[in-house]
Amino acid sequence: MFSIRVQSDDFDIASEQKRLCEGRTDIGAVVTFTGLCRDEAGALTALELEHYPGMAEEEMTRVLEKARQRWPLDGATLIHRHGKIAPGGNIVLVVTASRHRKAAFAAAEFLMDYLKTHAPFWKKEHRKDGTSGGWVEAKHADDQALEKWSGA
Amino acid sequence: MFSIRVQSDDFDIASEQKRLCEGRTDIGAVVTFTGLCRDEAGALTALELEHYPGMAEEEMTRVLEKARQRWPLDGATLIHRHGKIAPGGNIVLVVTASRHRKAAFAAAEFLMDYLKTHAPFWKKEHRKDGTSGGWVEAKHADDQALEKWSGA
Amino acid sequence: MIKLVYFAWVRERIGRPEETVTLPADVKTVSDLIAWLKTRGEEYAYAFEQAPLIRAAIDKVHVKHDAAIADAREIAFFPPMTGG
Amino acid sequence: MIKLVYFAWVRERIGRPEETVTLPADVKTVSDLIAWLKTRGEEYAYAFEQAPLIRAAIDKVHVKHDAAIADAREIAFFPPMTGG
Repeated sequence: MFSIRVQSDDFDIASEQKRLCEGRTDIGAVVTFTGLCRDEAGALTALELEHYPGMAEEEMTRVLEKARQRWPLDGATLIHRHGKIAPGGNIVLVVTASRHRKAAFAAAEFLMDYLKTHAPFWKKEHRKDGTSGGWVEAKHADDQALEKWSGA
Repeated sequence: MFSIRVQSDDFDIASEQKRLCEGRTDIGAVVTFTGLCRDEAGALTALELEHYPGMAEEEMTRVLEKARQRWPLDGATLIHRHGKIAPGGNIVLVVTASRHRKAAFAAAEFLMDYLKTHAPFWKKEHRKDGTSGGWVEAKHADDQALEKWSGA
Repeated sequence: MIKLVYFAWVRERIGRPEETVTLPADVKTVSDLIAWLKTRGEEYAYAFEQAPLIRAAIDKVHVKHDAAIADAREIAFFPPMTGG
Repeated sequence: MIKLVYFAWVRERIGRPEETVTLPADVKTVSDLIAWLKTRGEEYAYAFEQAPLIRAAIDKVHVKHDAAIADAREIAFFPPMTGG
């Protein structure tokens, strides 16, 4: 089963993993990646995730299709939240299931690298002092991470 | 928090992830790997996991220590079950938490590659026809997977 | 008539999330469109001051600035993405 | 006196999970120990017929066959691991 979701509600990794694996005995490996709202300095009240409705879903579907063409996946789920998310809260979930652990790991990492750079979401900081900390800047490291997947 | 466990009881990935992250806002990325009892042919009643008590825990602790020396981890959990496990059941869990997704992914994959080849566990097949399918053979691919970590 | 949509600080600088415009006949590519928008006022000049950084999508698919607009119904402009 | 422990098919072939033995003075390494065990009966010869494949641990730490036994308290023999 392959699915993508864009939602403001939180998600539960155990239910999502169960949904992929329930009633199946052909899956040997499941990898999950959870991206969380980080606030090392303790200065944020929330990150606000803006997205491009419609394109977000379409792009996540395209990215998932790319991963399926590349690895023998038995199932995968992508969930990206939007709206205000407090420090420590869930932002994004990738779940990949495969017969083989290498495929599950590689596909999950690939999906995250592509989501970071291709899925139309933007983070804005809301600070405890009442000011807006502005828009989070894209990281060069995220673009570099993509290069790993450009060969082969 | 870093911990390892060897147990016959099942585990729950959501509780394990929560245990690592609860009350923290410095973790940006959590990766989980779940290894499941696979039975594509539908011929098994169970896999039986034998282990070397004492050494299993020690080796898992050593492997975790290696990962901590290599990546900036904020927490990690390793759980390996023993005893009979039915097809579709959980066998092993690795959870890694880090500020950075690359570290969480790499450490989880490294931990699995090391657990596969270093943790003293052995799988025996129990078949539906009442016979023992014998001991699962080690895969050359698992030894090869380790080579990836030998540089750097 | 084409729909333009803006996100994140591009939206904030322009001051609106979307608008519908009629393009001059000589606006053939995304680059042409950006150049034309910049003539429409300070807010556009500010939003596109570092034009090469701005990402574009035509009908919800990422495109480069040299992409032809052709029969596009919706063109989006936004900063590099920071989701995930 | 040293404790020997066996796992998986090594255990099954030898027919016991563990035993305590007194080693001859010339058994200095894991290889020596395997060679000595193979002289103790068919079940040992069978368990160690492909000796290079068998893994060993001294006091719960993986070792190679050329490792010195020295003051070991417990030596384990087992097939390549298949957990995870």
